[in-house]
Amino acid sequence: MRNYPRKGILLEQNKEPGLSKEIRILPALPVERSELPGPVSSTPDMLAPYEIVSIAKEANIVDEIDGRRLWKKLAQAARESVSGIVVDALDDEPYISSQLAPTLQFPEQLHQGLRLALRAIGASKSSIEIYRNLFDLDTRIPSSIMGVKVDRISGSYPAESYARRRLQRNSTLVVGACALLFLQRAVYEGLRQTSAFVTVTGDCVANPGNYEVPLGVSAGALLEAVGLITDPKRVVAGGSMTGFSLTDPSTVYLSQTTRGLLAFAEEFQDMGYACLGCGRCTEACPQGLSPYFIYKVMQSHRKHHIELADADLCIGCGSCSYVCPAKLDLAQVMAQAAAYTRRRQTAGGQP
Amino acid sequence: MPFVIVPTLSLKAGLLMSAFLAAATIPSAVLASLVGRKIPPLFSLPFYGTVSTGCVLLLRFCVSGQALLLEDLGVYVPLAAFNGMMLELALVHPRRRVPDALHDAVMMCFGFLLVAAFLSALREFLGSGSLWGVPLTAPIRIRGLVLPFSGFILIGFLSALFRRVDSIIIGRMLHASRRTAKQGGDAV
Amino acid sequence: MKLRTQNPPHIRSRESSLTMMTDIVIATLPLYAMAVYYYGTRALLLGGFGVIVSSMADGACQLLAGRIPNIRDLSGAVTGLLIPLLLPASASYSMILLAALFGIAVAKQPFGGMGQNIFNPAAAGTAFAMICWPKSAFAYPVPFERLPAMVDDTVRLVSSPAYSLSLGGTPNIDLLDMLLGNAPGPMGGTNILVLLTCLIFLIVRKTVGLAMPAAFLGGASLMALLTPRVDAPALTAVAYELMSGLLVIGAVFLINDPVTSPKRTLPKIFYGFGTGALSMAFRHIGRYEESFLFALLVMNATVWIIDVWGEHLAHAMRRKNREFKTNPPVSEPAEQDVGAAQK
Amino acid sequence: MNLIVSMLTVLVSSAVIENLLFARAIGADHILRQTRSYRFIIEFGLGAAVISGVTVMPLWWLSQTFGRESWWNYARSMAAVLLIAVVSLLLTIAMAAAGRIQKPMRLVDQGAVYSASLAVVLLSLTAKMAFLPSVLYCFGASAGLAAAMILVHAGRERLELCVLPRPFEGLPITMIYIGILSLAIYGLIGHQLPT
Repeated sequence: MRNYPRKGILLEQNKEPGLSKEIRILPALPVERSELPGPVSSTPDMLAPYEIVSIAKEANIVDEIDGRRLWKKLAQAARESVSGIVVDALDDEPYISSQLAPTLQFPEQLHQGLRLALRAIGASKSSIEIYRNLFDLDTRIPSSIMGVKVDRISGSYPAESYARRRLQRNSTLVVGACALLFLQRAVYEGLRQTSAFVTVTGDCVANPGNYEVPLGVSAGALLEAVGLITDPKRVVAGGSMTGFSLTDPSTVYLSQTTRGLLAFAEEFQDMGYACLGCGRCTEACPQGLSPYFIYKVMQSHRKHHIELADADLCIGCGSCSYVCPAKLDLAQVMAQAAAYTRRRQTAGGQP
Repeated sequence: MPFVIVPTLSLKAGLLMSAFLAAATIPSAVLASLVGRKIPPLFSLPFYGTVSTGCVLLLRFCVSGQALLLEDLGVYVPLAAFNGMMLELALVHPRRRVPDALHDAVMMCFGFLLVAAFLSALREFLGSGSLWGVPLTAPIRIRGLVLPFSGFILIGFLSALFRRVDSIIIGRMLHASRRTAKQGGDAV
Repeated sequence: MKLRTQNPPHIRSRESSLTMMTDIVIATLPLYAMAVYYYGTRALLLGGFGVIVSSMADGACQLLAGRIPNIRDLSGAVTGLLIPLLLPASASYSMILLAALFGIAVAKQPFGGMGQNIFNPAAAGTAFAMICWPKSAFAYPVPFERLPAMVDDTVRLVSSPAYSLSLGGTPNIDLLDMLLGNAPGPMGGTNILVLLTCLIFLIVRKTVGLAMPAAFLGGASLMALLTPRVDAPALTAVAYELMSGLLVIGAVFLINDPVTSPKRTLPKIFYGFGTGALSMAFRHIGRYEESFLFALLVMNATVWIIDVWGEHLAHAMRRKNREFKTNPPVSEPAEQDVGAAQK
Repeated sequence: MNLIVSMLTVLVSSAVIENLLFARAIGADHILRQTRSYRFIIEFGLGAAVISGVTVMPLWWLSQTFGRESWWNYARSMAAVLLIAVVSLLLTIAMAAAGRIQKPMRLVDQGAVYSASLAVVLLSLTAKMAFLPSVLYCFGASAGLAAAMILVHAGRERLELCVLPRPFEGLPITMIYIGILSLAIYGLIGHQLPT
């Protein structure tokens, strides 16, 4: 059993009640069907790989994990002849379950999509990756879905990026579950991707859950349609750890890669604490960096020892900010330090 | 000059120490301004060191009546020959004209005299409860003040205090000048 | 609608500086209870006096530095709570006053205040008081003798086991009494069992780590084992050495001061071990019976060297480790940029 | 064995107990300005050790012979200064001949070395030790001075990372830092030093 990252933080996953509810299409935001030209093939299993790729291109399906076009990924994988496909369904960020819920609720469609993708790249091995440390679930996660092995990724919070990097290293194609579902729809029903699965939750949302919403809807409209208890103070698009908060939700529009929309009622108030030097960020950092050291060095005028700290290895997971007892914005400092270090390296040691 | 603060536990010792410093500094500074450019750098330090040591020992011979104080100062007396002021004035920035050198040296020694007098009086009063050897009743007796480390800490706070006062004065001046400039701007 | 934006992450842990400091305050309360049980209510008076003085000094120094006084983080109060515990219960109020003033106004605030001080304020203040009043700082009242609010000459003061150890003799107090704190000594330093309970509480609350106290006690006991001062069975001698003086209370409160200790695990162990060994070694050389506080101050000065050394070590390990060398995945930098742009 | 133990005692006591910087504040004003790098500090300590160690040998013999006379009290300092000057000149020339000197040491640093060596030599003479201990004393005291300078240098590096109150920046905070350190050293030793 692979346990990575070695360090990192264990978050409480507030996925319920969103996960166990069935995925709904909001009546206020109907998803319009747009047919592909040409007939739907009666025997999808007989399709040639290039046909599958061309259908994916026609249906312009976008992979939600990295925002790339699915057909490009498939074609590249076919060229490089990768060994297998891993379905990325691990939502390791709290609140977000927009990959897990479709995986659990449309297993056979997912299986068909996976078979198509395998045919497209001419590979055989396949597995589905789901995060292990999910405590407060009402639904139990099966050990295999339609005969496809489910791989439980253990380890603490920034496990997804680590899993992705490991898979990229040993030449496996990582495809998001939603993309495979849309591929199945495109092939079996001849539909373009005109919608995305989004988790709408947070303590302001009336009935949190996973929704299939048409693309291009504004975040504000989606929140209205789902229904709010109170006016939110903060609206976050994306994950709760790495997403970004919106100034005006009515001007931000959902894309295929928007996996979550969170509305919180309370703000953080700044207590004006100074850095205690407790070193919790150093314990938490999955990359083995020392955010305390980098924070101190970035404070000083002449930045001694900055090249020691390897700030450019930061992956921006935000664990340091999460654990900081003084509520410092360490992730921002780390990003600045990373930019500074890259500048130094490009400038040959001199910023 | 901090190291000469440490042994100055009484007002007398402070004054004597500053006298030694003056004896070490002023002649070598003047000498540097006179013959400074004739001496090759390799030999300048031994030369000035010898001269200032001679002066210090001369002064010590003159004040050899104060046996107790000299006992207190002990090894610091010859060390006064190599104090920072002397090195600064004789080696680093030797002035070209004698009056300038004299002026600098005397001013520096006077400033040091003030600091040493203040600190040693404070330490004698609060530390051992007397002043100029005359026993007094101090409000609170802090024995730690007669120990070396308190010399460092007192210097630190004193210089911080001076800086604060300086910054306040400079800030006032800046404020005043800005105000006048602003009025001028309004007039224009 | 217009909302306030803020950088990721959008969820934070519930722990804060306030909770950490509150844990330490809670951990000191049982010690004060024991002190009241042994010495009477004067312990509470001393503690309250220390807290008031150091908090007020903290606020005043922040005012002088031109900042808004912020004593919410309780750091000054913790200093004021710790200082009386390190001194005898018969300590005069002027001692507490001077120790607190020295700790706050010399060892903490000139360095920039909360979180930036190099030396532990409580340790520095208490060390200063010990040096100023060596006699009254090392003469302890007898347990179960009620002390008046104002200590005068009628109070019977005795020397502590640490003193007899420093003279090379075995204390005439059996180990169980020392374990329970029924022995003359510093107000908070004697009752070992309560101290260990506090340590367990702090470790369970994750306010302190296990590494430093363990390494500290290990280093001290190793040193005591190698260079015994009394001709007793080895383990007995080690037990006496550990339970006399300020070692255990230091292991609970002073070593774990987050500000003045290293950050990574290996440097923490090194620091703790060095402090323990140094304080035990200077019990031989030094004249005072208690050398822990001074050893702690000396080690505090070396923390920066230890930290940079730890960074060098981690740097070398990262270089050796292939996994960290791969570039970060494509998604995170984009989100970083967006977050920065939103800010 | 006994001899080795006593030698070690001399070394340790001269390095730690009678530490030139923390216990006697000798050379503090130079150090405050000139702790530039660990390398410089090491060179400084080595130079002081060699110069004082070589200088103390003839001086010890001289003080054995003339120790009684009253004028020796004065002549000792002068002789020490002259000897230190000669030895350091010889050392400089030797190192220059060996090609170890890239750039000559600044005059102020030379002055620092002078005063440090002078202090070491005079102290080891006032201690009235035997011959070998007084030489060892010189080495130990120089090593202690270097160690103290390293501590001060580390402290200044650490202080660069702090947001200090403005009046305390630079010299004052360094003095307070040294003060607290020497408090700690004094407490470890716990007795008043003879000057």
